[in-house]
This record gives sequence, C-alpha cells and structure tokens, in this order.
Amino acid sequence: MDLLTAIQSNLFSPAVLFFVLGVFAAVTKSDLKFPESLYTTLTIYLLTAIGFKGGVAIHEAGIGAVWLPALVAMGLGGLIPLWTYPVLRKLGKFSMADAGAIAAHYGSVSAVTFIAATNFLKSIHEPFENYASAFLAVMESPAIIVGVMLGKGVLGGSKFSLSDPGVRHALRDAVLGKGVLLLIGAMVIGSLCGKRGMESVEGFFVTPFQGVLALFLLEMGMVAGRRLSDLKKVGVFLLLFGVTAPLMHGFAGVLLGGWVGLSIGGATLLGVLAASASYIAAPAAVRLSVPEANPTFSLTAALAITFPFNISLGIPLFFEAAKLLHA
Amino acid sequence: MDLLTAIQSNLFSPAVLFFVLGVFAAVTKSDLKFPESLYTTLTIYLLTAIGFKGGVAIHEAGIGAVWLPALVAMGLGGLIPLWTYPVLRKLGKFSMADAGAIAAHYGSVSAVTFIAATNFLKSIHEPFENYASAFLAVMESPAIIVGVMLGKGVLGGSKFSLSDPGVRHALRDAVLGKGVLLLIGAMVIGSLCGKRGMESVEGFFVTPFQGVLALFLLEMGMVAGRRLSDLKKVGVFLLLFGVTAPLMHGFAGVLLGGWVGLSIGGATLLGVLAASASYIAAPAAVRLSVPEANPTFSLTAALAITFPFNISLGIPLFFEAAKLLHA
Amino acid sequence: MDLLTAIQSNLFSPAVLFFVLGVFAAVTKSDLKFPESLYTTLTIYLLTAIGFKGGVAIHEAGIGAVWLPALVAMGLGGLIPLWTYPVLRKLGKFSMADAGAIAAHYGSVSAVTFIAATNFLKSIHEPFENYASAFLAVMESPAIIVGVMLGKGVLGGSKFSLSDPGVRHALRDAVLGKGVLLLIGAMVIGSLCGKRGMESVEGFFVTPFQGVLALFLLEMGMVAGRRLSDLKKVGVFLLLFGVTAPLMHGFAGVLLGGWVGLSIGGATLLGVLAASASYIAAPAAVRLSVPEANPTFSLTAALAITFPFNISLGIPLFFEAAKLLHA
Amino acid sequence: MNLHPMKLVTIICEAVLEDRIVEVLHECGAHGHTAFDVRGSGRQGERTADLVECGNVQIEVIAKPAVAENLLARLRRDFFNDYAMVAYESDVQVMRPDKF
Amino acid sequence: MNLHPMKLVTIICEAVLEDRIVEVLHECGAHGHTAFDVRGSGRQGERTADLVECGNVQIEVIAKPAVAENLLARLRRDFFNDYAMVAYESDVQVMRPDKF
Amino acid sequence: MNLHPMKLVTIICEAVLEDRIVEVLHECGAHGHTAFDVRGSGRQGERTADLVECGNVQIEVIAKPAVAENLLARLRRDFFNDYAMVAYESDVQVMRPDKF
Ligand SMILES: Nc1ncnc2c1ncn2[C@@H]1O[C@H](COP(=O)(O)O)[C@@H](O)[C@H]1O
Ligand SMILES: Nc1ncnc2c1ncn2[C@@H]1O[C@H](COP(=O)(O)O)[C@@H](O)[C@H]1O
Ligand SMILES: Nc1ncnc2c1ncn2[C@@H]1O[C@H](COP(=O)(O)O)[C@@H](O)[C@H]1O
Ligand code: NA
Ligand code: NA
Ligand code: NA
Repeated sequence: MDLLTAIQSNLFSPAVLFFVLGVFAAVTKSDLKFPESLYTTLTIYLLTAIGFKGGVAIHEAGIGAVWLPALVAMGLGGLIPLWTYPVLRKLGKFSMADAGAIAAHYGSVSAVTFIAATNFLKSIHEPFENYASAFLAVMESPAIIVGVMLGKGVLGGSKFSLSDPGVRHALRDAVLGKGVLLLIGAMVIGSLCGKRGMESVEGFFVTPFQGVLALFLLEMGMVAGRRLSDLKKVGVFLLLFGVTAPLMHGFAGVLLGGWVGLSIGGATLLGVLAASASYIAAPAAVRLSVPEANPTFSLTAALAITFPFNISLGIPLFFEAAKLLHA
Repeated sequence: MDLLTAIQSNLFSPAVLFFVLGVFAAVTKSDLKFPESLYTTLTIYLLTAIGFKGGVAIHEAGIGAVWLPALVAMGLGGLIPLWTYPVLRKLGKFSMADAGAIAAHYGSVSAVTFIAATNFLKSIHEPFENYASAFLAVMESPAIIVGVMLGKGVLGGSKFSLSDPGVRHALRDAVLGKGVLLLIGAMVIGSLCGKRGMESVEGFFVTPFQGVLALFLLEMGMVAGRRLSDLKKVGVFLLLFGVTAPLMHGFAGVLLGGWVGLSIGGATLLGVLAASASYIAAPAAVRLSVPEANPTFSLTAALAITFPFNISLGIPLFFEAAKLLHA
Repeated sequence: MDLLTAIQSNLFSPAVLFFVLGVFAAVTKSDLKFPESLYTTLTIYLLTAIGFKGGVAIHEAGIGAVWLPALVAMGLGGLIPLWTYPVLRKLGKFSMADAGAIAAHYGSVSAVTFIAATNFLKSIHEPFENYASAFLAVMESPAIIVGVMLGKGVLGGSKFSLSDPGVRHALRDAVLGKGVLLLIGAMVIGSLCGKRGMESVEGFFVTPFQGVLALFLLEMGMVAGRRLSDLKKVGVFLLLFGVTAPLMHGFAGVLLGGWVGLSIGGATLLGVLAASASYIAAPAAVRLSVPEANPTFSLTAALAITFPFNISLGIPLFFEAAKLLHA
Repeated sequence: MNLHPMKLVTIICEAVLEDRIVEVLHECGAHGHTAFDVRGSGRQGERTADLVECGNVQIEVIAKPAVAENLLARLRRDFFNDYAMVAYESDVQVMRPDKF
Repeated sequence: MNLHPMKLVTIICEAVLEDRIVEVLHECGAHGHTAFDVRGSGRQGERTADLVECGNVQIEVIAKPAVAENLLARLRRDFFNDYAMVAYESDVQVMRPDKF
Repeated sequence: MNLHPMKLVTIICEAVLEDRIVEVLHECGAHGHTAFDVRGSGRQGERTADLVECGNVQIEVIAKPAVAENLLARLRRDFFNDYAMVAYESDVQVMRPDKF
C-alpha cells in the first residue's frame, strides 16, 4: 500500500466521513445538537474501553516490555513545549501566557486522534502493540505542567506559585483529571483481569467500539466546525503552526518509536500521539492557571486545524513514515 | 402467513410490547421518566444507523435502481397534503392554519414507524430493498413545505412570505433539520464506504439496533400515553381521520410501490411511510411558521392515534396488501 | 473451588474493580463526574435487560415453577423489617422514624447487587434459575410498606394515615415506582415474547450487558465514595449493623432457597437479595413518608457499607454457603 | 407600557418533593410554575445530585402577593422542619396580570 | 462599591422559539443572554419537556431600562398571542454598566 | 408573616470556575449556593456549551448585604479581568434570616 492508497482508505472510513458530516452540520447551522451528556458519555466510554484493552495487553506482554517505550513517550510529551514555546514567542510574537498555553496543548495528547489511528491500523490489518494506550495515558499530564510553568513565566520573573488557587486547581485537574484517571484506572483494571476479564466485557468494550468512535467524530466535527469562524482571528502564523507542528512532532515520534523498538504500527501510534494536540485536559487546566492566555488561540489551533489534519492526513502519513523507517 | 398471524406476530414483538408498557407507565402516572438527553441520543442513533445501512445498500444496488422509486416516494409525500387539506377544511371544519398543519404532519413521515416496519419484515424473514431508507429521507421535507404554504393561505389571500422570520426558521429546519441531515448524511457516508465500512461499525449500528428500538418505543409509549388525555379535546372527526388517513395513504403507497417495481417488502415499506405521520420534523417547523395552528390537534392525532395504529395494525395490514398485490 | 478462590475470582472481576476505581475517584476528589442522565440511562437499561431475560426464562420454565419461590422471596422481604426494627430501636437506640427507615432499606433489595451476583455465577459457570429476577421484582415493595408503617408508628400511637400526602406519594412510588414497573413490565414482555423475541433484541439486552454493569459500578463507586465521609456521623452500631445484617439475611435467604428447591445458584441469588439493601426505591419513598428520619443513616449504611460488602465478600460467601447446604 | 407588580417565589428543595410542591402551589392559588434541576450546598450539607434521589430542584412561581404569602406560609408549615429547603420572595413586573 | 441599576428580563417560552427570541433581543439592543431548559405549567397547560419539541426554555437578559421595555413590547407584539410564554422584568444591580 | 430582606447574588461564568467560585463565596461568609448549567452569549462571544470545557454555569447565592458586597468585590478583583463573567445583585425576602 502506498501513501495515496493509505490516505484514501483513511478518508473513506466511516469515522472521518462522520467528522466531515459534523463540520457540514455546524457550517450550515443545522439544528442538530448532541446533548452535552452524550458528549461526556462517549468520552467516558472511549477512554475506559481503550484503557481497559491496553491493560489486558500489558497483562499479556508483561510490564517489562512496556516501561521503556512508555518512559520515552512521556519524555517526548514533556519536552515538546520546550521547543514550541520559544518558536511561538519569537516567530509567532505571542505573549508569554499564550505561548505557554499553546505549548501545553501541543505537548499533551488527544485520545480520540489516537483511537482513530488504532482503527486505521486495524482496518488495514497492520498489527500494533495493544499496550500503546499506555503511552497515551502517560503523555497527557507532563506537557500541561511544563506549559503552565512556561506560561506563568518560570523562565523570567515567574508568577508561578503553588499558593495561586488557579494553579492548584489546574495541577489537580492535570494529574487527577478524568482523562488520566479513566485511562490509567481502566488500564490497571485490565492488567489485573487479563483475558478472562476481557471475555466478560468484550460485548461492550470491543464490539461497538468503532461505531461509537464514528458517532463521536460526528460531534467532534460539529465542535470543530463551530470554531471555523475563529480561524481568521487566529492569524496566519498559527494556521501554519497548526499543520507544521504536528508534522514535525509526528515524525519525531515515529523516529523515537522505531529507535525504542516498536513495530511499524506502534511507531505510527507514537507519532500520532506526539502530533496530536489536547483539547480536553489542557484547555481546562490552562484556563484555570494561565487565565491571561486567550483560549481562542489554543483551542482553535488544536480543534479546528490540528485535529482535522491529523485524522485525515496525519495518520496515513505517519504510517508511511514508519514503514519507510523499517524498510 | 395470513393477516391474523401477521398481526399477532407483530403485536407480540418486543418493540410493540414495550410501547404498550410505556403507555401503561404514563397512564398510571408512574415516576418512570427518560432523561431528555436519552430521547435525543436514541433518535440520533436510530437515524444514523438506518441512514448508514441504507447508504451501504445503495452502494450495492447502484443509484440507478434507487432514483425512480425515491422520486415517486417524494412525490407521494408532497401530494398527500393536497388532498388531506380540503378534507380537513370541508369535512373537519378546521381553520386554514389547523388544516395546513395537520396536512403537513400526515404528508411527512415517521422514522420510527419505518424502522418498526423493517424489524417486522426481518422477524418474518421477508426480504426488502435495504435502500428503502432513501424513501424515508426524501419524504420528510416536501409535505412540510406544502402544508405550511397551505396553512399560511397560499390558496386564498396568502400570508406566506419568506421575509416572515418564523417561515424562514421553519424552512431551514425542514430542509436542514437534524432528521434530514442525519439520514441523508449517514446515507451518503454509507454509500461512500460500502461493505468494508459496514464491517467496522456493524457491532454498533447493527448488532444492538433492534433492542435500541424496543427501548425507544418504551419512551414513545410514555410520550403518546401522556397525550391520551388530549383525545377528548380533539373531536371525533380527528379520531376517525387518524385511522382512515393512514389506511388510505398506506394502501396508496403499497400500490405505487408495486407499480414502480418494488418487492413485497419494499412496497410494504412505502405504504408504511405514506401512512405514517411526522411527530418530530413537522411539529417544530409548523409551530414556527403557522403559530395560529393549535399544536394539540396535529400532535395528538399523529402521536396518540396514528402512531400506535401503524405500529400495531398498520404494518401487518400493509404487508398483507402488498402480498395480495403481488399474487 | 473453595471460599478463597471464589472471593479472589470475584474481587478481580471488572465490575468490582471498576467500583474500586470509582471510590478512588471520589476520595481523591477527581473531576470525573457521570452526567445524571447517564446514571438514569444505565439504571433503565439494567432493569429492563434483567427483567426481559427473566421473563423469557419464565416463558421457558412455566409459571408453575416460579410462583412458590417467588412467594417465599416476597415474604422474606416483608418480614425482614419486623426483626431489624426492634434491633435498631433497642440495641441501636434509634428513633422510631430512623429505625423504620433503615428497616425498610434492608428489607427491600438492590438490583445492581443482584446483577453482580448473576455475573459472578456466570463467570464461574455455575448454573442458576434465570427466572430468579422475578424474586428481585417482588421483593422491592413489601419491605418498604412495612418499614414505613413501622417508622410512622403503627406499633404505638400511629401517625400512619393514607390521607397524609407524603404517605400517598410514597406508596405510589413504592408500588408503581420505576424500578418495579421496569422489572415487572419487561418480565411480562419477555414471558410473552419467549425465545423468538429474545433473538431479535439479544444484541442489545445481552451482548453488552456485563460491560454496562462494569461502567455502572464505576459510577456507584463514586456515589458510595462521596458518602465515606458520612461514616463517622453514623456511629459504630450502624457500621456493625451494615455488615452483620446482610450476613444474617443472606444466610437466611440461602437456607430458604435450598428449602424451596432452588439450585445452588438460585439459592445464592436469594441470599444475595435478602442481604442487599435498597438505595433507589426505598430512599425516595421513605423520604416522602417518614421525613423525620435522617436519610444520612439509611443511605450511608446501604450505600457505603452494605453495598460494597455484598459485591466484594457477600456474593462469594453466600455462594459457598449454598454449596455447603447442597452437599 | 403598563407593567404590573407581582411576586416571584423561588423554592430550592430536594427533588423528591417536586410533585408535592406543585400540588401545594396550586392549592394556594397559583396558576403556573417553572422548575429545573440544580445542585448546591446549604445548612443540610452538599447536594451533589449524583443519585437522582439526592437531587435538588429549583421551582419558580409568579403569583399575586396574597397567594405568594399563602404559599410561603404553607411551605414553612409543611416542609421547613423536615426537608432541605430554601424559599424566598422577590418583586417582579409583568405585562398580563390576569395570567397569574 | 459602585452598583448600577439595570433591568433583568426573564422569558419562559416554548423551546422552539429560542433562536428567534435571541435574534429579537439583539435587535432590541441587548448585548447578551443566558438560557437553560426548564419544565413547567401555565395557562397553556403542562409542558413536560418529554418530546424535545414540547420543551420549555428560560431566557434571561440584563439590559438598560429602555432596552428592556423595548424588548417586552416586541415580545408582546410578536409572540404573546400565539405561543405559550411568560415574560417579566425585575430590578438588579450590576458593577460594570457598560457591559449591558 | 415576617419576611427579612436579604441579597441574592447571581454569577454567570465559565464552568471551569465553578469550584473556585464556591470556595470564594464560602471565604466571603456565604453559607450556601445553588448552581446549574446554562448557555449564553455576551461580550466574550457565544458560549455554546458544546465542549464541556466551554460550558457556562449560573451560581446563585443568598447572603446578608455585607457578605454580598464582599463577594462582588472579590469577584471583581480575582476574576473580572480574565474570565467571561457576569455578576449582579438583587433584593429578596426570606423567612429564616439566620440560615444565610
Ligand atoms: N445561601 C444560599 N444561597 C443559595 N442557595 C442556597 C443557600 N442555602 C441553601 N441553598 C440551596 O437550598 C438547598 C437546601 O438548603 P439547606 O436546607 O440549607 O440545605 C441547597 O442544596 C442549595 O441548593
Ligand atoms: N405563574 C407562573 N409562575 C412561573 N412560571 C410560569 C407561570 N405561568 C407560566 N409559567 C411558565 O411559562 C410557561 C408558559 O406559560 P403559559 O403561556 O401560561 O402556558 C409555562 O410552561 C411555565 O414554565
Ligand atoms: N446582558 C446579558 N444578559 C444575560 N446574561 C448575560 C449577559 N451578558 C452576558 N451574559 C452571560 O454571561 C456570560 C459571560 O458573559 P461575557 O463575559 O459578557 O461574555 C455569557 O455567556 C452569558 O451567559
Ligand atoms: Na502532542
Ligand atoms: Na405520511
Ligand atoms: Na434485602
């Protein structure tokens, strides 16, 4: 399969097409609206399911196979803000707060992008390390903490202080937030239950999984579509950043994945994680702790540019890169 | 299978029995209540699933097989208000607004009635054109537009005007409303993905489908049951209309279906669509554009008379009629 | 399988582990929160599914096999308050209202505990009477009525009167409440549909069932966890009562189950039902009719002590007891 | 424009009471109400609304001053001692006084 | 602290009208609004909000007195006859009058 | 019936702030609050409440006049510059002044 076939096969998947339908619904101002509780429910389901499956995989593979690549993934997440921050400051002319906020979003990860990538690999029958969702789990928090510190000015002057109630709330959310809690929690459960536990809950956590993702992407399409009008407020630099940052981070992730011994599928997933930008954990934590930052910048870039780019083109691109690397 | 067996087999299906349970819950004023968001979620699921399956069927059958019967279905929907309106005016003594409103409801269609009919056919192993949900999709809007125009008095005097903000909002809802958008959108997606896409989402859009319908009919039973007390406000004429209109439209749909070359199952479905009355798209659009119409009339007739009639007796009746026609 | 293996196999099931995760989330004050409508939706689903399956089983077994053990179960439920009330009054020094309220909770039953027990039996491949959910259905109301009468002082003085609007609302809720209505309603439907109906809705009511329970127990864990801080308000007596009452009632249920001819699995389930304490039907009904009772006592005992005890240790204990009895 | 003074009674209480309060306010002579689910905290502790059974509901009633006073008195008599509840009154201006 | 008097207009109406009311209030010169779903009862009967199409919505608008009067007059003209609706005005005090 | 004047402070703000506001209002001496999710629009644009992270919440606090003033001053100091927020005060009458 070459790049074009890969892209085409990805674009014509139900998930991506439902995302497009959602964008269409938002742009045409259709009265279609998902209840807020449905959005939350789908999120809980997807995180729990992916975490549980990852845990069962860890049970099979043994923690010995997982800890090293997981550590590398975590390091990558924590480091990304360190180079995106100066770029945003110098080239993008963003304020300290805004640069830190955006850096936090791009260092952290998007679970749905990751899930879309696993579905892509499954649909083309490319094997991958099932425990890769462990990388997803450990990459969520570090970048948020680093980004918040940068945004509060640790580098110069520093208003960063644990006695700031906003910072306190934000740190708690970043570390004990629902995303991390569900992922790691379900993962521990899966690794305690193993195959036998999986048998009993397979009809819920596996059978409908891919269809639920398609429905969720319909909603994500609407959410992203409603922000398309903010694109002009965001400036050309951030538009470019929203595409080049995932490209660079994605290739870096693929490289690291190959280096640490992951399969083609696994390296693809690490690339996708690095490339993805958080739109759940990061926004809430950053809003609380760096309120001077304008959320329009980071959310629009993450949701309306990087997210669609990754699920449409990024995933097959990083997959082809991983193949090249292994060849 | 004769008529009685067909009726019995339909009445003892989980879907119909859950509807009865819902009516019972409403009438006994039980504290059972579905969260509003559950109702919306089930609607979104059912429409998306039926649309997607229809799209995959179109992919298999080719658009060439679909367009003619779809056009006939659409025409039927748009024409129904033209004869129901004068009947409601002359015989029923309804005001212009009320007659137009009711005509709009009966020309438009009920997706859940259609889905119940497909389940009935499946349960008796009667094949049907899977792309029939395309008829459902194209029959929703035309009758609403025609009915609203009649209700606003296009025939005499005419207050109908696109600058009326109510009419503007109503037309947008009728054409870009969530029902049409989900159905047609999912259908396009299904026809782009074909069988391969279906494989990946089957565990969500197919496996639990019939059970979800049963749960939804429990809620519909409660909604209909709460309106039973309005039956006396509605008058004898509308009670009769609520049963005879679906009978006449249903047989007309079966005839047209046979004439345009549909199978027994397909003709049954076209009959069911013609017989069904909208209780989602039409009420909202009509309320906005013909506010003088009393919503109690149209909603009670559609929900508390025609809907139960169709899912209990109508479906097996139209099926037997389709069999007779083919014999 | 001995007691320890049974306990271990139960503790390492996804359901119990997700409950623990929920408690952890509550105790660490994570921002994880289930939408209220999700809680309601899962409840509706679980009750409907278990009721429907029970009904199909009644259809297979014939009502003749069910009525006697169901009557025994019902009697047990109604009698439990009669001995718990004096114990709570004399030993626990509770007021009349509080003693009646707690007695009502412990005589009534918890559907989720029952479902967890059926999953445990399934996972160890122990057969049981599928119609046992009929016991669940008939055990919900009687104890509530008895407990409310005790709490209102029927035994001495008596403020109990059907003209008290609180009592009226409470009785309606206890008898026609959503729990009873869904269970018995779905059971009647299942017994009318039989195997054929089951085939059509199996993909919804059976396939994902165990996984849904796991998700629900995550939420239950959070609900219980939030009440842990009330444990100190509740006093040592109630802590002990919350563990000894289920033990005694559970063994009584197992004995009665054996006596009335149930299998090992069936006797286990009757034991679990007797041991379980209601946290849905009873609280609402008791609150309305015995408002002088402090809900912190009964809810904390039922939710934060007895519920976790039953799903972790109680279920395997009662199972081993039932085995001993049959040996 | 002619505006007419009217009282708005706001009640925040345990969700389990909603049906009964609606009965009571009709008995007191009110002709309508509006209700929605809320969460909150007060003297009876936090109401997290996690179990539906622990829910909180806000009920708003527009009524003539005499009806409002009547209603508040009934609430005090029938519910204040036993239930978590807050009730207060405020002044509003309506256009169609005959509706209330 | 300097507080400035302002009017709060509260509208309770059929959910189907939400978009149109929001249009109207901007036309009348209001600069914001808050909305949420409610259930209720009134002269047009119960609104159980079971079908989304039978829903009820509460819309709150803080505005200058003249804008509030304007808005109420528009509501009366365009909606009062045909729809289930209650609208009332009350007095509030804000800190940043230029926001409204 | 004896009614006692009290202040109602209403705050509409980004949902992300709910926990912090509740902390603040207790620090200012309030003894309870009521909260619910809303949608809306204002100077900071529309809050569609589609992403939970973009949600809007309405918080209502009944308190003594001094506490209310205190609270409004704290809100102005800590939140007005950085967050989408509206806060206003109005007069209400309660039956049990000692509750607040
Ligand atoms: N000071 C207050 N301001 C606003 N709402 C309150 C206040 N106190 C209590 N409430 C609400 O009323 C409910 C019952 O109050 P309580 O009876 O004090 O526990 C609480 O759960 C809150 O939703
Ligand atoms: N007296 C009232 N107090 C509070 N809300 C009311 C009142 N009357 C009506 N409402 C609300 O306004 C909606 C429409 O009222 P109506 O037009 O009278 O049917 C009702 O569904 C209620 O939510
Ligand atoms: N004039 C207004 N009337 C009612 N609510 C408002 C008004 N202005 C703002 N709001 C609410 O307060 C939130 C924050 O307002 P803002 O800071 O102006 O964006 C909005 O999302 C609305 O829910
Ligand atoms: Na990233
Ligand atoms: Na029709
Ligand atoms: Na019990």
